Amino acid sequence: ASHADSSVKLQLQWVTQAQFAGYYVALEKGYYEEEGLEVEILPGGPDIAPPQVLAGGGADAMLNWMPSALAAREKGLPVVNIAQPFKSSGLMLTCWKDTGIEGPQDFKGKTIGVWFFGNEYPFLSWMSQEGISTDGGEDGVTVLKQGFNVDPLIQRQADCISTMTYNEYGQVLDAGVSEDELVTFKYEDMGVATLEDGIYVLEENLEDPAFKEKMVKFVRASMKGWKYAEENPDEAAGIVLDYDETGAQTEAHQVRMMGEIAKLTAGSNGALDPADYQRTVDTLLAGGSDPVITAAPEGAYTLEITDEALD
Amino acid sequence: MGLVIAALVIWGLAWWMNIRIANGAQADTKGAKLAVPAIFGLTLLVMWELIVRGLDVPMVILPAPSLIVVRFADSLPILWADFVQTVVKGALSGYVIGCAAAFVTAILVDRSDFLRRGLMPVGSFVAALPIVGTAPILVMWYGFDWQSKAAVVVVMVFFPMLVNITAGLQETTQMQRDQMKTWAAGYWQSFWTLRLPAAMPFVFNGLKISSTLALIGAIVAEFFGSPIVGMGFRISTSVGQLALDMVWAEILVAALAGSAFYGVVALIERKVTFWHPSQRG
Amino acid sequence: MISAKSLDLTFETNDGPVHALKGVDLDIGKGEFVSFIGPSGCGKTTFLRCIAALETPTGGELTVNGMTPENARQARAYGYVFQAAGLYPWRTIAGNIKLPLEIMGFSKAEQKKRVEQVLELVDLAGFGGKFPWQLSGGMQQRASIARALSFDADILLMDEPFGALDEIVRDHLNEELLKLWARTGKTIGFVTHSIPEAVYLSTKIVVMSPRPGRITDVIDSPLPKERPLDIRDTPEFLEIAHRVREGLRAGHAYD
Amino acid sequence: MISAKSLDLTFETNDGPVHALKGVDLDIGKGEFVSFIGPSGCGKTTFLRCIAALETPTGGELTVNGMTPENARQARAYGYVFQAAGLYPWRTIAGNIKLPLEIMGFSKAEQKKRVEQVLELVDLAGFGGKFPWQLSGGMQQRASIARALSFDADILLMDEPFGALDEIVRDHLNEELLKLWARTGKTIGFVTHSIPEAVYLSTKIVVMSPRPGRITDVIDSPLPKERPLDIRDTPEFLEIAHRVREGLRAGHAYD
Amino acid sequence: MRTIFPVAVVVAVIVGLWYAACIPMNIHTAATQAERAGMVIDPEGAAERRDMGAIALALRNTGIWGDTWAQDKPRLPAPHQVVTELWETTVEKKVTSKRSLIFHGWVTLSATLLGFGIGTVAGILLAVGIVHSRAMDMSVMPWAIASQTIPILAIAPMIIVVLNSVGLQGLIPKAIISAYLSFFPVVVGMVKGFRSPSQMQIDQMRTWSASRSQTFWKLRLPASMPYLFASLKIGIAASLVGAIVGELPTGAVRGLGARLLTGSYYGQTIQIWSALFATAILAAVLVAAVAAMERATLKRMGVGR
Ligand SMILES: Nc1ncnc2c1ncn2[C@@H]1O[C@H](COP(=O)(O)OP(=O)(O)OP(=O)(O)O)[C@@H](O)[C@H]1O
Ligand SMILES: Nc1ncnc2c1ncn2[C@@H]1O[C@H](COP(=O)(O)OP(=O)(O)OP(=O)(O)O)[C@@H](O)[C@H]1O
Ligand SMILES: Cc1ncc(C[n+]2csc(CCO)c2C)c(N)n1
Ligand SMILES: [Mg+2]
Ligand SMILES: [Mg+2]
Repeated sequence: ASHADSSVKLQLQWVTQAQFAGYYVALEKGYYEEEGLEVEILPGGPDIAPPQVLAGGGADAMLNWMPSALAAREKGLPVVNIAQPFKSSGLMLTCWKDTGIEGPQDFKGKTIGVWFFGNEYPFLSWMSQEGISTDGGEDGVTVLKQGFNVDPLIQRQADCISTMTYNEYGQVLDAGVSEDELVTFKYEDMGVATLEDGIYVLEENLEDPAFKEKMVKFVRASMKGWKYAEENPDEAAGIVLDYDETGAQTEAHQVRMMGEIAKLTAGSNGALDPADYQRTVDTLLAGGSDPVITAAPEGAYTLEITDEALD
Repeated sequence: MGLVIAALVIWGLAWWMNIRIANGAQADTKGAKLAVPAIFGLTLLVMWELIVRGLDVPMVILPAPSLIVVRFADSLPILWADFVQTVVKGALSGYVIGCAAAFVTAILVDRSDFLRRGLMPVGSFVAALPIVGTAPILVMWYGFDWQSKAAVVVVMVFFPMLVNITAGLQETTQMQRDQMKTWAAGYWQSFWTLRLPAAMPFVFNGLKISSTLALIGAIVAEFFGSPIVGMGFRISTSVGQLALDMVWAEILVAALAGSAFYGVVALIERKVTFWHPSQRG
Repeated sequence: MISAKSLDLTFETNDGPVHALKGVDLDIGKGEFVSFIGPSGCGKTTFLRCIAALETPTGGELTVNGMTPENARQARAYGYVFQAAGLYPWRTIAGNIKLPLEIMGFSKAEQKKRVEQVLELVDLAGFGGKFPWQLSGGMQQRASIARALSFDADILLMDEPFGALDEIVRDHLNEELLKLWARTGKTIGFVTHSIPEAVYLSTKIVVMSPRPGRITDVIDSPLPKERPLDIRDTPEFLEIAHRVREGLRAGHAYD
Repeated sequence: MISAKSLDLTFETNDGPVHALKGVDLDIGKGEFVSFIGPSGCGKTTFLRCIAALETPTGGELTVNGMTPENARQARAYGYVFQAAGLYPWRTIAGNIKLPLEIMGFSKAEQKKRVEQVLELVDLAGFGGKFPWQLSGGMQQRASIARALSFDADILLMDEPFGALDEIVRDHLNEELLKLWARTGKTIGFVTHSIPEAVYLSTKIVVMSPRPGRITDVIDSPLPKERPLDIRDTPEFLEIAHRVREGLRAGHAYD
Repeated sequence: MRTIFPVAVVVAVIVGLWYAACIPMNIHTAATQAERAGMVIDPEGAAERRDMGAIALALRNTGIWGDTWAQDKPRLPAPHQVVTELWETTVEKKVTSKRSLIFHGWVTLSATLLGFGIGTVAGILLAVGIVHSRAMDMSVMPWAIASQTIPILAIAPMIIVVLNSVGLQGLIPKAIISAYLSFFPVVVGMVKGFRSPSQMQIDQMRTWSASRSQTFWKLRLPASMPYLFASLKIGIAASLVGAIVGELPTGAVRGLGARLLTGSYYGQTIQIWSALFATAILAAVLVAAVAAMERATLKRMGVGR
């Protein structure tokens, strides 16, 4: 396809919510327009694998978690990180306190809900670093593929579930659970944090200067959106709500989410910090018997776009 | 491009061959009846292979059949474990429970006209609830393991079975029922000796429809939460990992299992309803 | 044996009542062979069904063996042969004949004995293991008669049992039926559309006419009990046949 | 008109070949009314179907109007009436009769004219707008005959057209058919199971016998062309009937 | 009248059981919330109650039964909650509002109808081919059966991506998935229907030297009408399921399926249940519409009762 036109399609990795506020704000406030871009934001969902959409030509750029993107790269789909608006990870495990879990070693013999679909990699790395098997039994953890809500914890089908600081954790609290009934483990604190929500494109496209230029504009405008969202969380949440076509979101939830998201994007100007990248790769390579990636990837990110954009 | 043209040529050739066989003298032999669909299926596979290669379709979108077969052969233990979890534990148990429940309900409905008139419309309404909506609810109620999958299957097969069994039980002619009356037969006597055997073609029709429904139901339900084994689990995770060859290997298992399931039911049907004109051919 | 007094039967249908039977008086004695003949819709079947308690009269009186038809049915006082053979395709011929015996609770040994007996009687010995669809129409009809005979009721009710058969087979079965009747002394009620058949078989011919269904003529046959097929070419036979035909034509509307 | 010379037809079935016709020789002249009678399975239908080119003989020669049956079929040389009326329930009586005319490409006006003509001919004028299920069995059968007549073929082939009707209606239709034959002078091939019917209608009666299907007797009728129903009680009639019955019985296996 | 009363009774019984079921289903959360609001619950403390049977808990705390029917995110919503939500999202919302079920219903319906149209046409064409070509008959049928054993939810995302890569987006991919589910019952029914004329009727056509196409138009097609409508009724229900499944991998932004799914991400059970019921009602309406078409057509053909 030719990249001479001004259109950009962005594939999100989840449904419209404040997690993606920066892009919606940029769209709503006309930042993309100012750059001369026509941006279309494609919401995702549990049935959508953004790398696949990218490969099929359905989008120009995607948001993805780095473990999933690196795995796709090893599978022969060369995706490249061009920007990293999220500095830190919002992923955590939330457990019932009354199960007696105090540290990772207490997971043995417990049941833990994990998101799959490419998002299981951080968890698997973590467990292999802790030396805990994920095949169940006395000395291992029983893993469930959790759906995308917090029922398994509320219904006590699992002792711990994966939550995002900005979304599911809040839903647990909404369900009438108080914080002191819970124990949480942030991946960030456990030293196994991996990079989340980066912007990725296909390597071959980057060879086209026109495409590159488009991405520079796109990243610049997006970051402008992110910074605006950080400063005006309530307004950003309102914008997101306007773009949610399902009408399923509630204002209270989006406002809270925006507040938490702002904490994750705070440390980033959009440029990927190679140290963060290295930490992510190291974590993944430590992945034990069923490694996420087998070798350190080459050329999985480029700073060219952000260098130019943030000048 | 050459490969694509080759694909079309092969298609033409195979089709010509099939027409020859189907209209030839041997068309009614067992061999021909197997050969024709086999040739058709093989042609589809060859075309798929050639077109995927010819157009350079990325593996993460559509893998070639040869890659799928390799993946299949390499992953037999995983596929087997998934098969046991989904088909044996989830689909089969749900199928059995659902059919049995439908059978009992059919008898109740048969005995009470009031129940029939009240239950059937409500039942058809409930049957219209889409699985994507009911599966998450049932997973929430019955947990992550196969029990919730079985529950989804029960919900899916119950109504088609109920409809078919009730229709089947109506299948006797007035004359046959009168005949029973002239012998002063009781309800259960005429049920076991007349109405149930007469209902069998319908019952098997329902069993065949339900066999594919059961399989699909069990797989789809796993999309909404599962242990880390099962065909639905593998499919959804593998899509996320872009392991499309694995996805298709599982789909192959599903198609094989589904066709075999259907085939077994059809075989039993042949044995049980040997007397029905459609089986005497 | 069977006695009807001013029997009425009206069906309520959605376009008005249908008088299927009106003021039917008839007495059938033990051992008689009574044929019912009449145009389509005149109530032959309905009358037979009343006797069999498959239909409830809306007026008049009907007794069978001195009981109500319902009680007679419960007492398994009659065998009923329907127009179509109505054999169950999933049972062999023997299995079909055994069916009423199973339902009536005969012992296994008794069942076996009787099946063989009646198969013999209708000339089907050796065909017990075949399925109905493996037999010709005539054979199926004979099996159906055998089934009605198997439990040895005094009364045999037959509703156009030979309607679907060709003339030769029909002749043959007529002969057989007469022999059987002579041998067993059963009381037989027989519905037919064929005048020669009615005349050939019966001791009494009941001619009916429709709208409303009633009896227009009852003809006692002067023919001897012993009847070779050739009897049908005799003047007496033709005489009765003529009378029946006249009776019929009178009641018939040319659709 | 129709001429068969040592005609053979063998069906290959999965349990061996069935000789449906063997060495059949027959000539049917213009304007004749030929009945075929014989026990079930003797090949009556098969022979008629050969004439209609619905079946291909495996041996011998058959010409219809001097052509091969296939060509005669293409030339629409005959009308065929099947045992059941076989009217399409979704077409009115007129629509049913029109059907072959539409297929043969008659003009709309011509279609209309002919439909009215043949409806008149079979005494159904005024019933054209009714649907088949609104008519009695006899009327349906007449409509079916009207349909076979509508395109005015020289030959009319009828396979047990009255098999399903009761005796009185049948008598009536027999009379009508004779009248129609007299009026139109068509050549008619007629299959029946009923001896009186065959004798009453035909100028020539062909008696057949099964396994293998062959002609055992061809009887030319001495009866006059004008035949009231009463003719059936005359000695000539009974004489022929007797001869047919004997011929039939000879070839019949009692099953 | 003959059906309304029994249906009313059955519905009443179901609603009664449903209310009863809400109590044990929702009692744990109700207890926790009541306790938080200052009520005395027996036993005290959520941890204490956690492993307790729901029915036992319900029996010891009859005072909070009312709360089980009035929760925000219940495990099982009470019937009146679902009905209220249905009412609010259909009647009380503008149809253009994205919170209106009518709006979402329309999105799903348009994909359903398009898919149903494609599926029906494709199914009929395939059936025509099967009836007229022995080669097709022998080769296609087994594979058509096998195709139905493939879980559609698994391949739906791939269909979307593949179509996306050839530039098809929006309504069409959803309609194709919907067509995939509806074509099979149509094929099976129509093959049966086209073959329903008796040998005699076909012979009859031959005696008139009718061509294949004349036989098709004048005999096979009209004879297949009852079968057509029987399969259309199954097919349209299948289309609806297909359209909903197709909504999931298209970003689930609009439509009843999207409503179901996003409802489940945020644990909004009342919203899920009302979308579920809306779907079933839509299915019932569609099937009723086909049935009405059936009655009209058969009546015009003169074969209706
Ligand atoms: N269940 C019924 N409901 C309404 N009308 C009925 C019913 N059964 C029979 N009839 C009507 O009662 C009349 C007598 O019917 P019946 O079957 O006894 O006639 P039949 O003499 O046996 O005729 P056929 O020779 O055609 O068998 C007919 O007009 C028929 O339409
Ligand atoms: N398509 C066929 N395949 C095999 N055998 C056939 C076929 N059609 C007819 N036959 C056999 O050919 C023989 C003659 O059949 P045909 O239908 O001509 O008899 P028929 O004289 O018309 O009998 P009926 O009086 O019962 O109509 C029978 O034995 C029949 O079983
Ligand atoms: C298909 C798919 N499944 C799960 C995730 C994981 N994930 C990342 S962000 C997010 C939303 C949190 O509120 C979730 C669940 C994903 N990205 N894509
Ligand atoms: Mg009758
Ligand atoms: Mg015949």
